[in-house]
Amino acid sequence: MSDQPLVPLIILLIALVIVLQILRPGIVNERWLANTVKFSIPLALLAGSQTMTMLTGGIDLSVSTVATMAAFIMASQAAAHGAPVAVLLALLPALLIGIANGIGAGVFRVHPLIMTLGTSLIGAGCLQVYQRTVIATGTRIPDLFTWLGTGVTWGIPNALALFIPVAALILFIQKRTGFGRLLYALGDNEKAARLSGAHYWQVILALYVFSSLLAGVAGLLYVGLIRAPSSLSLAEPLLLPSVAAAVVGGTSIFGGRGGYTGTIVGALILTVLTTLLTILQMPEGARRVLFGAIILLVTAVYLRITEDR
Amino acid sequence: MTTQPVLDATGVAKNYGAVAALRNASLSVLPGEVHALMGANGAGKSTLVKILTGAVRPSAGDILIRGKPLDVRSPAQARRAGLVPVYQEPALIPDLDIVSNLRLTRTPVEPFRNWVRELGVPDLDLDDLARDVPLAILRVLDLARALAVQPDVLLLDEMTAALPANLAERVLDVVRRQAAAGRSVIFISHRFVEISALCDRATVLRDGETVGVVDIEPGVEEKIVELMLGARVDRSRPVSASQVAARQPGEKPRLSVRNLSIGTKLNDVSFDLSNGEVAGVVALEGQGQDELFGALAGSIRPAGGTIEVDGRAVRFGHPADAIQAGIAYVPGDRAEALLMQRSVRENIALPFSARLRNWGPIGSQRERGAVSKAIERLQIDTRAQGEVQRLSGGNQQKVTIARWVAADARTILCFDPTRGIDVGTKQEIYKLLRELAGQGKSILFYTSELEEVRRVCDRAIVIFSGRVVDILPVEIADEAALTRASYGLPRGAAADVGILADAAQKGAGAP
Amino acid sequence: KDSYTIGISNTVQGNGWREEMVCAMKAEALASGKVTKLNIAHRNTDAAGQLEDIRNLISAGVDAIVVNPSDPSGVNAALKEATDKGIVVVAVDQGVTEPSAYVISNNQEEYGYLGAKWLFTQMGGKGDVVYMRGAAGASADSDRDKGFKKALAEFPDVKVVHEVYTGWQQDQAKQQILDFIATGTPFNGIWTSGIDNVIVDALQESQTPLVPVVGADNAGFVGQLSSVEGLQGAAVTNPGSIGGAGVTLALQILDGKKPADQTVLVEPQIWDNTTDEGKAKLKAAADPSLNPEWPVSISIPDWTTYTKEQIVACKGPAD
Amino acid sequence: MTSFIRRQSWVSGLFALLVVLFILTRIIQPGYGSGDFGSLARAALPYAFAVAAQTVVVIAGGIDLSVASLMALTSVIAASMMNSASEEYALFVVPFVLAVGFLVGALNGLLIVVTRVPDIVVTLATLFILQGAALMVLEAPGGAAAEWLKASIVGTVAIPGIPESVTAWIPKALVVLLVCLGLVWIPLKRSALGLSIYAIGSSELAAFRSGVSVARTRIAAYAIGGLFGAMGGLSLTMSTGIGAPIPGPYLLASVAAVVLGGVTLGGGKGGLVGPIVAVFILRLMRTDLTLLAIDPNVTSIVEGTVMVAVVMLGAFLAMRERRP
Ligand SMILES: Nc1ncnc2c1ncn2[C@@H]1O[C@H](COP(=O)(O)OP(=O)(O)OP(=O)(O)O)[C@@H](O)[C@H]1O
Ligand SMILES: Nc1ncnc2c1ncn2[C@@H]1O[C@H](COP(=O)(O)OP(=O)(O)OP(=O)(O)O)[C@@H](O)[C@H]1O
Ligand SMILES: [Mg+2]
Ligand SMILES: [Mg+2]
Repeated sequence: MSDQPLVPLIILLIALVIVLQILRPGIVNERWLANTVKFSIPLALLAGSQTMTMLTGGIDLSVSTVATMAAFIMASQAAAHGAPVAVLLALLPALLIGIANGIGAGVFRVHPLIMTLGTSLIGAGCLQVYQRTVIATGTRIPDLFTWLGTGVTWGIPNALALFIPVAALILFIQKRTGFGRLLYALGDNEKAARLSGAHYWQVILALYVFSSLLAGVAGLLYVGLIRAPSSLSLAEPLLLPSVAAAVVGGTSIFGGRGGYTGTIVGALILTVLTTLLTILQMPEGARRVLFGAIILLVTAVYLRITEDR
Repeated sequence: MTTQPVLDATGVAKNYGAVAALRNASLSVLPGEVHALMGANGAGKSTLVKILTGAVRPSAGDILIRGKPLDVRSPAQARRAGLVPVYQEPALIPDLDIVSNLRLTRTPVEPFRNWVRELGVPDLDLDDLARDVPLAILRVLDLARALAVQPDVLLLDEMTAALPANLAERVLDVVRRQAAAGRSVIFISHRFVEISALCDRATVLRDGETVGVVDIEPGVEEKIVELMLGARVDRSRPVSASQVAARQPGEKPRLSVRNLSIGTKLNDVSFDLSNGEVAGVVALEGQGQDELFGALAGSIRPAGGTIEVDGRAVRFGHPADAIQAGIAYVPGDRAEALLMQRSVRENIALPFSARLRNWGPIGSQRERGAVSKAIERLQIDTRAQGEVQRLSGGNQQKVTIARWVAADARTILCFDPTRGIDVGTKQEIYKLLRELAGQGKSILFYTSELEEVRRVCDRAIVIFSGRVVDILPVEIADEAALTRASYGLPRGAAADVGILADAAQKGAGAP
Repeated sequence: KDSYTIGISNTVQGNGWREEMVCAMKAEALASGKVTKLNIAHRNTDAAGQLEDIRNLISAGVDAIVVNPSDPSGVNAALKEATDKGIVVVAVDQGVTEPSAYVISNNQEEYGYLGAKWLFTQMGGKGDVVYMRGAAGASADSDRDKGFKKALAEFPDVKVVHEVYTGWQQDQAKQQILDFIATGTPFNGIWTSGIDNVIVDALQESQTPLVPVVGADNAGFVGQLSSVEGLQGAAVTNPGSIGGAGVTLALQILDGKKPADQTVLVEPQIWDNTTDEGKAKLKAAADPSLNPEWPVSISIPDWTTYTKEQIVACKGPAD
Repeated sequence: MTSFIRRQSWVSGLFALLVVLFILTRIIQPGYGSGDFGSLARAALPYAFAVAAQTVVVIAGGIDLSVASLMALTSVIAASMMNSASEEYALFVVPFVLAVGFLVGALNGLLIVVTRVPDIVVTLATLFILQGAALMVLEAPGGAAAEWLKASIVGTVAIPGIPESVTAWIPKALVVLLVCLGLVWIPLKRSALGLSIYAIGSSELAAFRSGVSVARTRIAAYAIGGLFGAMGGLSLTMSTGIGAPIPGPYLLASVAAVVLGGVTLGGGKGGLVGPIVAVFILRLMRTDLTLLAIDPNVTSIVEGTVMVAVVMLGAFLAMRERRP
């Protein structure tokens, strides 16, 4: 028994690709596929954070800030300290923000939406202050991340070398570990989980730290892809789509339901949708209207199909 | 008998995907009668009530109200047609105070207040949030709210299941008077004493079908059981409770409670629970039993006193600590214990993953083994096992116990585990508890059905007003004695309370 | 008087250009030696939020306000309140319609025109151009569009094959151009509204033949113009140091030296890598140590007095 | 009972915090006077309406991510209709725009009810749709507002018989805010609909079984949210004199203020007073940060920290109270 039937989602994805191909014959080629996958991966990673936190009825609005921080810090430190140190330094704020989120949501029981919004404001402020100290130090993106972000081998994006293990890990955690069970359990009925011996704060703390580190890794990969190392809002545009990808993929924002496979397809759907709207030559206003309408339609149709089963 | 039925439902069916909750149910209720709706867990009683009151749309069926066909689309519409339900789950809005709850349903306040008093809750503050009101009182409020609008047909779904004896008795009284005033009541209960004391006729459901309508008369119970269970009928005698496990001399008690106190609710409570023993806890509503179980389960921190497990003093800061000490708690309200959207398997296996060191990979083989053994042992109906919320109330209840059978807990605190369970299943649970005790486990068992004490327990600990007022050996713990004790009366006082005693004297039947 | 307090209001945060602008304001305030305190309101907000900020600056009792207006007429009410109180108001980067305020601004229409004209000429006066705009609904974007359209009208054989809003977001722009490249539609040039280096990256990464690209004078793109083999391109200057010029203008007015005109326009320059003159300018301007999002034109002759060290240090008088 | 007290004490705590901030402001800037208070009220206006919109929806158990986009849309509609139109025409524009907000809100609710897609997703979708619609009305900021509308939030209210030193502290913007909110909220709170909104937020199933029409109530809650959102959009046009199609920072601000104001995300609890006070606290904090000439990059750290700290404190107090 799977938590969210994938077939209808995949059909929707294919339908979108077909529409795209009809509108712009020839666009669906190897290169386009590689691009689509490349751009879906960072989104899918951030949506992984959303999926995990949503399972407990939470949400993580700090992922985009964390990802941006990680990218910026790595790029600005790599020149001086070399890649390995830079990566460690880059993941440090991710860790700290994750811990803060976990303590706020798990110990003090602040609503995750507010908690992560707050830490994201704080993080963005810190990043602003930090960037002034490195205006003239130069930036460098380690070759590994450029290779991962932009490279394609035999038509297959190199980013998959990072993404497949990470996705497998997330899926394994969700489906096959005690921790994953507890995520669903807390999202479904916190009291019941407590009576079964689970410590809420432990699970939530671990969860938000994981979510934050995942976002940090997504940021490192993303800066390798976009190669805009000094942008202070690099991953900001991915925040709402990351929530949308998880939801379109069938994860309930109320907790207890959903899984990562759907989210991956959801991220692909959103990426294809963005392409579709870029390709359609129409006024920006109409394009946004269409984007919103399609998200709604996709989710509604998907919900209808899965409900009737 | 040519009276026209007030309510006449025929051919009612309801499918939830592949699960047929109802296949072909019919129900005909005459004016002024109390009509029992009976059936094993999952037979479809609640579903029928929901359909009759517009909470659920049927897949098929005809409903006639006073001879006229009616398509009930919403609870509001059913209400206008004179059908007012009290569902199995409380229907008050948790975050509204009681007055607002009344305003919401346009219930007149004065009649409501009178009914509440009538039903045995004298000191209700209408400004309390429903969230802060205990479950049993909530049920009473739900009923009073229904009564206050003077419904033609009152539908009570296991109204008495969560009530202590004293409140249940008042409810029966009130229902009886409703009927006397010419109104009809549909009454769902798994307690035969109540049925026989109250009802005129019974419609019996089995697997979503009406399998018979019988008049209630002395001796009809056997017939109903047969109809209810069909081939499943289980004639095993009540488990004898006399086989107290032989205790080794000098062995430390499994659980030893001394001078336990919690706020104003619990005072100086002391008792022991041995290995291999089932101890019953008997109390009226709100006498501190909730707090006692809470403290032993690690949910509430006691203000004073000690708890010893196997002779070692313990302090529980979290249910995990109690579980670590081998003490598991099965709450009375199954909604508190279950992950409603998750599978039966995950629900049962939940304690396996709770501890930090068990957060790693799950041993699927081992887990599947443990879970299916527990399912088998409790005979859980797993047709709808993908999500626990699709199981019937009784099967849900079983899952809450199965969890701790699978986890092999040494001590189980069962808070009213047979609430809303059919007779067949009850027998199974009695047997299970005795078996567990036979394996050396110890069980603390709170029950609101006094007759259960004799069937299952080795002793009865009676609590009144936060104190242990008596500990009765099972031999003398009959219903009359327990009732007296639970009102705080000394042993041997006159038997002038309790409808159960009444019913026993009068014999079943005539209301 | 040598001890002014200056208030600053800016409504876009986290964008290299705006950061440079704020740093230029700070550096100029410090270098001038006439400013004792800066009150800076710098956050992401809209016109209503900027009204709030300006009024807060009035409450704080500043002598002058230098504002990058989020809208030419949306903050007039607060600007009027300020000038009524005798506070000098200077709008930088974009103009305002409030007549009592002074304006020193980059000419955005000219920015659009200059780059587009160079590009169309480079394309030989015909062919298909990809038009990557800024953020829909932003006034700088619509001003640049006017200039772009003006140039387009002069080259009837140039067609816009693809017009898209990048939202001034690097990631969005990159995905958009890659998507477009994947369609296989031929194109002969790309005009960008300053999100430029990722476009060149995208062309290289997808092994698409390079076409002429117009961008802004951001450090990253300027570096590419001299280092990327076969790239023809031009950077149109849009100095963020206009903020420093705004401070200078405000101080001049405070000292009683009013300019002849309410509005001072700083005209953009174009540096292309196809002429020797342009190459020389690019070479002089290139600065690989600079944050790649920063415009390399970190000073404006006659208007700013700070050194490169000062603007990079980004320290104001009280820091 | 306990949670009732808790709720009230939270609101009074917020009031106390606001007073402390006022005193602090006077210390930082001794000249801070009635005029500056008027500025504060005007600055609070769009935020307050956004928060009111969010509050109604959150109490009903939902969330409205489209509130800022709706404000942008209503603002550009108002500004473009009033562009080079007569002063009197605005008398028609105002109710028209309010009706648009109401209908768009109702549409949000309707979509949620009909599609059964969760609120957060539907309003995320309408966030884009309304943004697009705003861009279709006005490509770039522009339009105009009637003078009397702009004037209606400038200055103070003169009440005969009350000395000017007092009325100077009653800015028109504050009066407009309180009247607009009060006219909708007070009757609503007393009506059956208001009760139903709390009911569906608290427990949808119980509400349904209590005979509440859940669908209709949800649509009504969103419609009222839309009405408040339109007021917010109008207030933007009134203060800036133009309409801007790009949404301002009102979405996150509204969610933050709702929570600071003691309304639980998830529904059923809280009121409107707390969130409105929270808006004033947040605005005044911004003023103080500007007055103090704090490094602007530090201000977002301060704002974030205060937000987190206050909410944590609230959570901590609630936790202590729950203990016997
Ligand atoms: N929402 C649902 N989805 C799927 N199956 C359901 C749903 N609700 C009820 N059922 C199924 O319908 C059957 C009848 O359930 P119902 O709750 O009516 O039983 P009941 O007679 O009230 O039992 P009990 O005495 O245990 O309360 C059960 O098999 C149950 O699993
Ligand atoms: N995945 C599983 N599948 C089946 N049974 C399990 C599983 N995990 C634990 N159990 C059983 O549940 C009970 C408690 O297990 P748990 O691992 O929590 O015990 P523990 O206190 O950690 O024991 P130990 O100290 O031996 O590790 C044991 O009876 C164990 O056999
Ligand atoms: Mg039932
Ligand atoms: Mg039941």
